[in-house]
Amino acid sequence: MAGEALALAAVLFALGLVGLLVRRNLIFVLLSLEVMLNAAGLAFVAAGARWGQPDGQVTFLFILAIAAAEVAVGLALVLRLQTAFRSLDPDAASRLGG
Amino acid sequence: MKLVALVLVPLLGGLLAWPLGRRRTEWARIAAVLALGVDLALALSLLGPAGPGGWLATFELPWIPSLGIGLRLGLDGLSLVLVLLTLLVGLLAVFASWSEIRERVGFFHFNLCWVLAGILGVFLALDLVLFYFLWELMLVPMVFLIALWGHERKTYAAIKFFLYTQASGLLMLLAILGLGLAHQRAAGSWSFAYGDLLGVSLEPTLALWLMLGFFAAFAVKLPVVVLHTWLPDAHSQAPTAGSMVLAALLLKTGAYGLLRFAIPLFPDASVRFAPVAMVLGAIGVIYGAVLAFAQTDLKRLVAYTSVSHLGFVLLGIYAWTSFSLTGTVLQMVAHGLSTGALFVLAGALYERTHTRDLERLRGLAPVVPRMGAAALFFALASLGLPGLGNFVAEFLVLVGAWEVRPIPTTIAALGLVAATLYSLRFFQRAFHGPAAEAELADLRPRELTVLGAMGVALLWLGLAPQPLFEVVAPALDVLLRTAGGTP
Amino acid sequence: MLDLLWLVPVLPLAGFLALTFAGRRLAKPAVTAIGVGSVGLSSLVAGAVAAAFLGHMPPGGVHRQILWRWFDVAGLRPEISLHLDALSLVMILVVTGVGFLIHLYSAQFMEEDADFARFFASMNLFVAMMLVLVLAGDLLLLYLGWEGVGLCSFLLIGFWYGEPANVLAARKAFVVTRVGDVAMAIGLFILVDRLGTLDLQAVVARAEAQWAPGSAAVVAVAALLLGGAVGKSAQLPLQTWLPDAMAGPTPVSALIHAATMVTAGVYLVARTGGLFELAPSIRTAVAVIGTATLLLAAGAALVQRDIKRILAYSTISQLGYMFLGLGVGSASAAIFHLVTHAFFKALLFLGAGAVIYACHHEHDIFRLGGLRRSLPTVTWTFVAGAAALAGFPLVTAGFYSKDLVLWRAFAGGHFLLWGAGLLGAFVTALYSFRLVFVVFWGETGTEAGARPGWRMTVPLTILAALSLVGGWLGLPAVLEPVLGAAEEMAEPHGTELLLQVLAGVVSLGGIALAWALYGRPGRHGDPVADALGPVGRWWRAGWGFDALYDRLFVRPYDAVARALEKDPVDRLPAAAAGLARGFHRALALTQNGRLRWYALSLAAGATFALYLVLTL
Amino acid sequence: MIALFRLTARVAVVATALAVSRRHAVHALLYLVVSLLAVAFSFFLLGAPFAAALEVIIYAGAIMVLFVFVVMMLGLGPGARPEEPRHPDRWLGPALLGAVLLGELVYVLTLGPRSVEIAAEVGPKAVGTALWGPYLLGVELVGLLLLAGLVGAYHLVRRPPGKEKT
Repeated sequence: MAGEALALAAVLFALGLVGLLVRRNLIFVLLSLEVMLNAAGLAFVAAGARWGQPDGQVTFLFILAIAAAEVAVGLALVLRLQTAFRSLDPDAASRLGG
Repeated sequence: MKLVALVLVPLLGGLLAWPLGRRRTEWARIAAVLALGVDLALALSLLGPAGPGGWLATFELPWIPSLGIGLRLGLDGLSLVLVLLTLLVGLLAVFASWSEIRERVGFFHFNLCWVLAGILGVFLALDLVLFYFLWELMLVPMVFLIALWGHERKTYAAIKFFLYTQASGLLMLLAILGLGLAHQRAAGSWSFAYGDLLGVSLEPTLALWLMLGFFAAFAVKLPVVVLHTWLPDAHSQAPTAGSMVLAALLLKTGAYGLLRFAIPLFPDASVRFAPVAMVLGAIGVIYGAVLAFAQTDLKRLVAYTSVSHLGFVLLGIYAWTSFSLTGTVLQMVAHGLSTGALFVLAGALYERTHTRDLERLRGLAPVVPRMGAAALFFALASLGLPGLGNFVAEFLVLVGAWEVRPIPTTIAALGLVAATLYSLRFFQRAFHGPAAEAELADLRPRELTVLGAMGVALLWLGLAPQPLFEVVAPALDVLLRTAGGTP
Repeated sequence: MLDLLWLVPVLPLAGFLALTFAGRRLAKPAVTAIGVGSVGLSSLVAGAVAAAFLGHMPPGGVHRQILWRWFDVAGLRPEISLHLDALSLVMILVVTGVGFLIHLYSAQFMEEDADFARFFASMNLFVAMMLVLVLAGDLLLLYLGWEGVGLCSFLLIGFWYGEPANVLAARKAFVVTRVGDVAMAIGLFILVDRLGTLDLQAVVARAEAQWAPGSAAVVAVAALLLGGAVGKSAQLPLQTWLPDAMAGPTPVSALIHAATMVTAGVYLVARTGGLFELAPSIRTAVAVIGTATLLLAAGAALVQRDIKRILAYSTISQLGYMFLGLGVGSASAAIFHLVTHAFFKALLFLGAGAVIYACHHEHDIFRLGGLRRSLPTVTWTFVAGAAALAGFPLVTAGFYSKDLVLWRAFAGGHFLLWGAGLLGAFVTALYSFRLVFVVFWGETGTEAGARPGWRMTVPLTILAALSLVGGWLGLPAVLEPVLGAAEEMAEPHGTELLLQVLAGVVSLGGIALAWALYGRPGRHGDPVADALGPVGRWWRAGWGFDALYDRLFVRPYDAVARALEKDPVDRLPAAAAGLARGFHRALALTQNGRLRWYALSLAAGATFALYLVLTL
Repeated sequence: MIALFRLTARVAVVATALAVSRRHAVHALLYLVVSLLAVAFSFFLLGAPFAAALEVIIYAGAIMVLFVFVVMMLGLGPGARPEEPRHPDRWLGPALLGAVLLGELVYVLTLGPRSVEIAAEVGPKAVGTALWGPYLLGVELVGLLLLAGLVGAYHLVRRPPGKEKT
């Protein structure tokens, strides 16, 4: 059972990663990030459930908080980016040339 | 106690010159001259009969007793000769830069004094950790001298010099630690004293590697061909005083290191390594001479002559005979004087013509006859004309090396022809040919004094070097006995 | 009186020092006084020393004066010492005597030159160094003088350094002789290594005690010393520098490149004769080199047009005779020829100098001519010198000395060498009188301008007298105690007489042929050179040695030097730096500011890490 | 009730896949809400009701609202033209998936909690005890992080002085 929950977490994580890599729109990038964080949280909760311990849920709470803070800052950045570059493509902002 | 003072006086002189130079530039110069003069008197007072082991004076104070590290200093004839050379060239360097250096004069003399102090320390240190410390001490101010007061590519040259010496110095540090560890294993206690480490018996392979660690550091400084490429850049970019100190003194620390540490500490490994080193020396003689011939930058040319001349030193050191070691010491002194003088001349020419390009210098002899005569004199010294110090030195080195290995010696002897080619090319390019039309000032009295002192010293070394040999002989005898006879 | 020996080299040295440090502030008469006077005084002292030496021969025929010990390392104790025996006595008399006459001559010849003081300073230094060379009691001190004269030769060839060709000639002379010097230095290394000394007497004594005749060490030493001698005396294969050395002022050519320095090689071989006796193969090589050189140089002299180059090749050729004498074991004959050659060749050079001086620096003999009428003194002294060079029988010194060399070759059984020497003598007579007839007879070419004054004619006259009567000096008898008597003559006296007659006939034949070709009025061009055609051009170019060496050594060295100029070893650290920079570039490429690229690499890295965790 | 979990998992996967692949941001957000709800349901099935509640409240509630606000402020991205909200293409998918979840919920509520759980329940009390016990420092840090996020977000979106209009 816990194994299936972990499999679900892995699939969700992978979907999030693919979204992160494939999408050009910054909104979708953040969205995919949320999916990945969520998948990670799922994995923790499943592990906690497997052992009947609260630690998994505690960690999920932390992830939740981190996700919230990240989304707040990330979306603020998206707004700035839009005003500065008139685009949501993060590559448009790549000035760090190699 | 005198030995400590010998190192401390220039350090203090430097500390004094810095703030004084901010008020009046002359004060910084005078402070440096006074410090070095006092030091020279101090060094001369140490002349005397050698004590047991060839030492004229020793000093010992614990520093980090738990690791067997101490402030151990010792002075024998070899050190004394080099100390005297250091102070003499140092004084002349201050005089030579009197009109050349106009910016940050105080800081310049601070650096100069500290380099000299580091070099003096290297010639005196008898504790390997202390030796390493002083070895690094002389590096940093030298880098400043090049990087702050140098010519057009000064930063490049300074960084190259720093990287070469630093990297090779770290290899030496590893070898020092390895040797200390070996001593700890054998004797049960830590010690980095020269005397204690002399007797450590090592497994042959380990000894070879440790020896190579020392050799790397000294070979870069000497320089041995392949590791020499920092030298033309550093020499040609440094200000006159910097070039003088580099050529006349810093290179000698490499030779001194080989004589004092690399060979006596690892006699057997050195015997195995000697053929390679002698061939490298012979190659260096020829390679440096050919490259000197090809250069168009006056200071680069002189720099490559150093590579050539120090090839003789390497050859002589690894021949390890009485003749060759005596010749080596004389070569160190004579090369210091002749090359130092050539750098003074190059600096004087640059000050007047603002070029070091031999293609653009021409026919100067009628314009500046005194400078022409001086250039001829030192060019002849550099090509090994009998009657000047370099000849006796090269003759003794080659005689000594001939007994051991005739073939590299023959190759090195051919370097004398190559030396003729580059010396004459340098002299004739700059001073002969259709007369230049420029109006240039001839050598001023101060420059004449500096060059005259060097010239007289070279003549003395060429015609009656015996007093010098007598100072050095006991020390060399001890070294020869420590590391066995001819390898 | 003998104790004043040290003054002989020191006086010119003092002159050099005075002229170097104060010469620019002195007036010309003062410079002349110092420059000529120091050598004059030195020759007077040398004369007094000679009188004392011959009047009261010291024991063993050797007087030694130790000035100071040079150094003392591991048993090697070379000394700054003067060694006076018959050989060095003859040499110092020649050096100071001829030297003084040439200095006197130069006082007028160089009068107009701006660098008058520098000229005399260099000349004085040369005389001092030459005296050190011939008086040295130690091979190392000899080497000092040896290099010292080389230096002065360099300075004086390049005296007019405004002309690039002169500068190159000076450098060439120094470098080519230095090649020989290095060989000699290696010879000294072997001597120190094996015999532990460089003292002249000790070296020969120990060599005889230690080395079997023909053993490898002694052969090597003799060969290497010969290398030095060959370089200094411009013998094959190092002869190429001497013709170019004529770029110097003519008195320099007379003093350095005819009378004294170039004979140093002969002196060295004579001085270390003991070693050469132990190495018979090398001694034969000396004779062969000498013979080959004398023929080659005589051929080259025959077709030259430049008056000084003719004399230069002639000098090389005459030095070949001296080497032949040394090689057949008769050092005394060689030294005898050295002395007479010093007289007549110095005379010829000074005479040529007078011609050049008078005719506005015209060197081409075919543009000169008929000078007999305008320059009578020069003409007759020159004829005396040329006759001595050609070996005009009975009345010239050259006849006696050259004949002695040839006779010793014949008596030693070296018939081939003797024959070659005789052929050389014929060519010598031909080219020397070709010179005389073209320059002094025939139609007037360039008009003579300035007339030489007494300071030029007096030395010419004295040298002419010496060239004529010098043959009766009986030098070989003086020298034989030092150099070893020649072996007992196997041939009866009659043969010697016959050969003398033959040599005289050959010489006269050469002169007659020269008259037939060049002396008669109505001559056009240069019959000998025309007859020889391309061979003549080849000979004129010194048998192509310069071109050959240019291909073999000069250009390759230049090419190597140019190829190495930027120091290929420097590529090594530059390569390391380049590698680091390339690595940096590659890494910097990943730092491109593209967010998704970062994410991708992060993901790839994480996947890779996961893969490692799972598989390892 | 393993079958129930599997069904939930499928809903989550499908919803997520559609969420990351939609062209339109609002549609994607709708699918994402479904996905989050599905995950919340699976938390519940895993015996973590507290986590499930937080998932719904914070993720599906607060964070998604934030997204929606931003999407609105940006003018709806590529498909900025006014849209027909009742067009079935747009709401049918999420509605279907949501219906599946609703069905599951009803089923579970009617059956009663005991029989549904797959793992032993770890209740809010245990979580709270752990939070205020060993993880106290973590809680403090998270608090600071949220504060930093707040300040950062405020600072970033604040218009630079002098620039009145975008």
